[in-house]
Amino acid sequence: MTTIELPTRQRVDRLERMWQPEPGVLGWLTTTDHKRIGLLYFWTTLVLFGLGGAEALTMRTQLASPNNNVVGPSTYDQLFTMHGVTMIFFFIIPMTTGAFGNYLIPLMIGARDMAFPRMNALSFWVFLASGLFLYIGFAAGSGPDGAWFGYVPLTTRAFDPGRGEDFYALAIIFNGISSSLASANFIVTMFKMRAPGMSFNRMPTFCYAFLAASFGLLFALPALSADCIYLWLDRNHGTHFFDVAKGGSTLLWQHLFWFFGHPEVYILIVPAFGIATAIIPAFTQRKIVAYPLIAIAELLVVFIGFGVWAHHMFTVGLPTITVVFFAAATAMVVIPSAIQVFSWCMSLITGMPRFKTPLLFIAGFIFMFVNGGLTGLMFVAIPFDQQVHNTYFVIAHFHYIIFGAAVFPIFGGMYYWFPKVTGKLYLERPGQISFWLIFVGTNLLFFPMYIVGLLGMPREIYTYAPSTGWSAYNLAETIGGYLTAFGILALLGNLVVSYRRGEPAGPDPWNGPTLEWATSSPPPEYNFAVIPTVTSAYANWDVADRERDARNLADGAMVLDQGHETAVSSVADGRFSEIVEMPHSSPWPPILAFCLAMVFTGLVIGKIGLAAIFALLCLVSLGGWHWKEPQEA
Amino acid sequence: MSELAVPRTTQARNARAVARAAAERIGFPAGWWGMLMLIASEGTLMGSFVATYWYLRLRAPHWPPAGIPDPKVVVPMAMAGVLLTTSVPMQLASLAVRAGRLTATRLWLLLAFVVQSGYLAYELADYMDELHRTAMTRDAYSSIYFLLLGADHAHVFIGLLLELWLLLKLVRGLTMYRLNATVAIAWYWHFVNLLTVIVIGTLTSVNVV
Amino acid sequence: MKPGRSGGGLLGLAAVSLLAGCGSNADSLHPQGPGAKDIASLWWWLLGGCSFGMAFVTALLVLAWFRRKSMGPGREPGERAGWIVILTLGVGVMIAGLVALFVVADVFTIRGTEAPAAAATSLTVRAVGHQWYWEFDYTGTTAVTADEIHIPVRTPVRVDVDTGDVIHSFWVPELNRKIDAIPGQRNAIELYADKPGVYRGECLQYCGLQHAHMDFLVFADPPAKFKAWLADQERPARAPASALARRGAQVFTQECQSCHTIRGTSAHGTVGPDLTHLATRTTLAGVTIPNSKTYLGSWIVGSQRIKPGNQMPDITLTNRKLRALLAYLDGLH
Amino acid sequence: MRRAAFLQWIGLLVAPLTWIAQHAIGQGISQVSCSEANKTWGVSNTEWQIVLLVVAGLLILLSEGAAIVAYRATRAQGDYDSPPPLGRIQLISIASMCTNVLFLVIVLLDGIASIVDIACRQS
Repeated sequence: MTTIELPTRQRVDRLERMWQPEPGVLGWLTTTDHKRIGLLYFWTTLVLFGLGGAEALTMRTQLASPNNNVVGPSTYDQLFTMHGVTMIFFFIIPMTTGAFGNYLIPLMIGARDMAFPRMNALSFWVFLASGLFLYIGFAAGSGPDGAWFGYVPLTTRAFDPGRGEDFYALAIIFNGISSSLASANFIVTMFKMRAPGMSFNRMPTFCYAFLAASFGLLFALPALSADCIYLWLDRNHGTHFFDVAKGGSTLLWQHLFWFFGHPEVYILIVPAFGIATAIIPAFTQRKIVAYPLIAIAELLVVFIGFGVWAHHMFTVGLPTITVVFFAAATAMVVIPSAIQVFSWCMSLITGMPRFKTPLLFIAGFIFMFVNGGLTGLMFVAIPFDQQVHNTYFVIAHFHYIIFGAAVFPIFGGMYYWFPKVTGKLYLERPGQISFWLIFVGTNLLFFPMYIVGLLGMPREIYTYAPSTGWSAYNLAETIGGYLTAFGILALLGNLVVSYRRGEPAGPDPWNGPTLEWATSSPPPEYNFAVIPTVTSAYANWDVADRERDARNLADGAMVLDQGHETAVSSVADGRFSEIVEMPHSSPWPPILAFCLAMVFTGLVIGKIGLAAIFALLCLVSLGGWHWKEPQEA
Repeated sequence: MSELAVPRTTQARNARAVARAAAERIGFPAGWWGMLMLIASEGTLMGSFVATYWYLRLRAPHWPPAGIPDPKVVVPMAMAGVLLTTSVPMQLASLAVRAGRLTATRLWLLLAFVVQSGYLAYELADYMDELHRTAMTRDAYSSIYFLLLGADHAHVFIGLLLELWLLLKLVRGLTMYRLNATVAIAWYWHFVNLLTVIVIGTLTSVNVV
Repeated sequence: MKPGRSGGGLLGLAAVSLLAGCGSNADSLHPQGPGAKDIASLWWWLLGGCSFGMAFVTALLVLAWFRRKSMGPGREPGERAGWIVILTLGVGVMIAGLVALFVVADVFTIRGTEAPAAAATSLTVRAVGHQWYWEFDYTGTTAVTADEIHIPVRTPVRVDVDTGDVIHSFWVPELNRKIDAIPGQRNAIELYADKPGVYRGECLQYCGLQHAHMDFLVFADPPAKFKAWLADQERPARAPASALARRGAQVFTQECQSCHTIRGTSAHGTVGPDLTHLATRTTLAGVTIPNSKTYLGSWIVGSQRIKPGNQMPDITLTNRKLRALLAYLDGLH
Repeated sequence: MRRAAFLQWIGLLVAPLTWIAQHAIGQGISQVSCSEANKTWGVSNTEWQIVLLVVAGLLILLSEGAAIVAYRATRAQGDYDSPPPLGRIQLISIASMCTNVLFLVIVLLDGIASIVDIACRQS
């Protein structure tokens, strides 16, 4: 920002007043500020990550030695089910789309908020409620124990009389509502709220990744919801969707589940691709190689991902002519990923890499992702897949993908954007140590799983005999597990300490390429005092444009301070289309989320009356929500 | 590029001003895109139901199973046709609102509302009647049959709620917010009508193939 | 099905130290049959190709690591043409490789390892998964066994895989790929053993509490030995020889026959495995414990400690009754 | 320029939609032809797969052609960094040119494998 003389100061003050949040806790409850919602997501998912991690460590401890008795089979079954459900639905998706997406996307596209701020708040509160819903069930002793893929008939009433699978089915539908709302919100935000001038060919690759993930969620989740509706009806209301004796089908569950489940895997890692393509330019001071291919590859991974679902079902005995379709798609879905890997590597080589902690995590991510990706590629060979299917080989593969490829960039991103969110710098050396701990730990944790898999160790077994010869590998894995946990604690400790007494970061410590670095750290409620000018995909490197913003502020152009205003532009070319007033903070999202939670509670305890009453209250609160229009407030 | 060139659409206070602002902006508003997202998501859900119907049917030696009469064709098809025609008044309403003709908008919406609620009333009565003859818990066929049909009726019901809410809103004059809502809800109804045709078509297909 | 914590620790340890003698393991990398051999060679090729890819990318990363020396003021970032070559080359090679893999594996190897037609084989076995043991019916004979399947060596055997409850998966890693047991669907797989031996099989689809203890053993015998074994299995159970065993038979009638079958007696239960020739088996409870009087006894009175949640309740018996019962069961050759 | 502005969307959208359709219908047909219901319907796998393969292949080639034309029409005026709509057309046509090849490969693998293979052998 240039020297601030009086008119400018007045304008900034106006904005400050205009965007002033409610004070205190009320402010957090009723907030519609994407940054606050992002932080709420971040903390909630962090807690759930801790729970999922604790479950994982308990399992590793049980498997550390043969015939171990740390937990019994029924506890162990609940543990791996909860671990899977938590990490996928309650950690990675909300952490990437929820926390990173919410906080960063409006900043990166130069908007002042999401397209639907109140819906954004709603998706968080619904997510929180669904998490509580599931874990209250778990704490009350009815945790689901049918594995995260909940195959019928094992999860039907006949074989699983407890309440656990009802919690599973409803919690997933409930959580699905949140994710669907969020993804719809992201898509519209990235379509309509981009700063004028940011056409498709100037949108950061980070945004393309989140666009892909959002489209994936939007089209994948309904299949899962349908599946869970069937499961719930079959368990509680005597329908026969999965009942072979009455003309149902058990494979129906698997088809619908994996139609969601495989795109899901890409939905988990594509945001990580986005984080990588955001961090690499900053630490190589070089535009990402092959921008058009990166952009399309990110979309393509998810798109082709919709055509591979039955490669999770190669052992169910489908006709060969059916499975080849999925093998072919599985083979080619490798290519977009390969394109990205090559262009990341080439960007690193042809740029000037500074291996600070975030870039270290990205390098580690590339290594882990290629490792997991290549073993995934092996499943194109159907007979080989049928050999290792459901063994620890598969566990190793998708943990290399999900931990290595999805979570590493999340960690990298935590370090990278920490200065933006807190205004402080993290501690570099401890950060690098935490990386090496996590990198060594995860490889020690997951690599031996490949071997025990090939030696025939099935997944989801609570113990094994010494004669199997799996003991040494499992012990190594457990040690790796604890090493990883230690590394993660080091990471979090670093961030906490840095938050308390880190160096001030300034607006742009990395000379980052995208717009979030063009505003102060932490950003003000209105993100940008003037709607930024954009003439390339690396807006923050266009010095002339940034100076222009400063001039605009000085002579009051593009400040949009006549209300709670932001700019809306056309979809393809980002032509400045209209100026709209955004909703202020609203109490209705948490209220509606609460009513929804009560509806699901009523359903799970079989009190349909209660559910009906609160369904009505949902409608009422929707009425209240829409009573005042943004410009009336 | 200056903000003076573009309309502050939410500040338009009367019907004509709103219509002018709507004409000046480029492309569809965010609200319309939001509705499109809802349609995409709902469409996929209903698509999963329809796919389930066909998947279960593939594995069945007799469809519908012995003892269940083939579903009625003529009346449901006719009703679906009637519902389909309501896309016309909905579209006319969405055109009228963009021309700032508030009364016309109200009238078209009202007309559509009457026809659609009539449709739903008849269909629900019929649904209950069928439920009494064949329980949803009889077998997989009846499960998916009633689920699919019920889900479709639910969509019609939600459409009616939206319409009712919109009519109440329009009593207090026109704003950009309500204009966007009208356009979006018209699209929702196009979706619901198409959906109904597909669902009825699927359920009655046993008489054809 | 809410068992306490597994208490079978010590017992299990002792058990497996005995089982270790069996020398049977589930190592897909030491194939003993043509199916597993084809797949193993497929794996080694895959490993080779993928290791090359892994090495290539790692090399690129290492290269970047050494470029870090060239740190300096952020120069004006610019495009380079070099990447186009790398991209097209790398991607082209990958596509070619994947197409080749697809054709070889999915058009040829599948056929090489699939189940022979029932008519084309001298022996068809029906494997039925139960929570949590495997039942094996020798089609066309009256022979029924549990958890231990005998096949003639160097003969293609068709295994029809079926389930009595939930989804299970039938896998003998050293002989062939796995196939699921799906309710309402008939799947089959081939077993072919090149040389006599004992091969370990497992249930590879999570099927509930005791999924961990649902293994089985495949004994590949010389044809003559197999014929003798099968003939023996077809016979109804031997009548109890001693007075003690006769008392044991009565105990069985009171305590066990509601769940178990012993052909040639009044016992026709179908919850648990067929015990007609129990004494010919080497292991019990899904290869959890060896089949000896001691283990059998502790199983009968305390199966819930050894295999928590399994369908068999702990039977409370006086020592006399137990001894009698064991004497009877021990005579079931 | 106007032509390119139209062709870019053909290039971008036709190939993916074709593949999705071919994939859904193709694997659907393969399941139908092996299903219980097919005893009354009598759908023949091979004929359908051949038709699908040909139609899908042609559509994707058309899509690729459109992308190439759009690219060549705009290449002279600038690259994908240029201001919209030029840069956007460049971006989309470059991306489509590369991805359509991928879809062509998948469709060919699908079609050929499902034609040469014998129907309804359990994998």
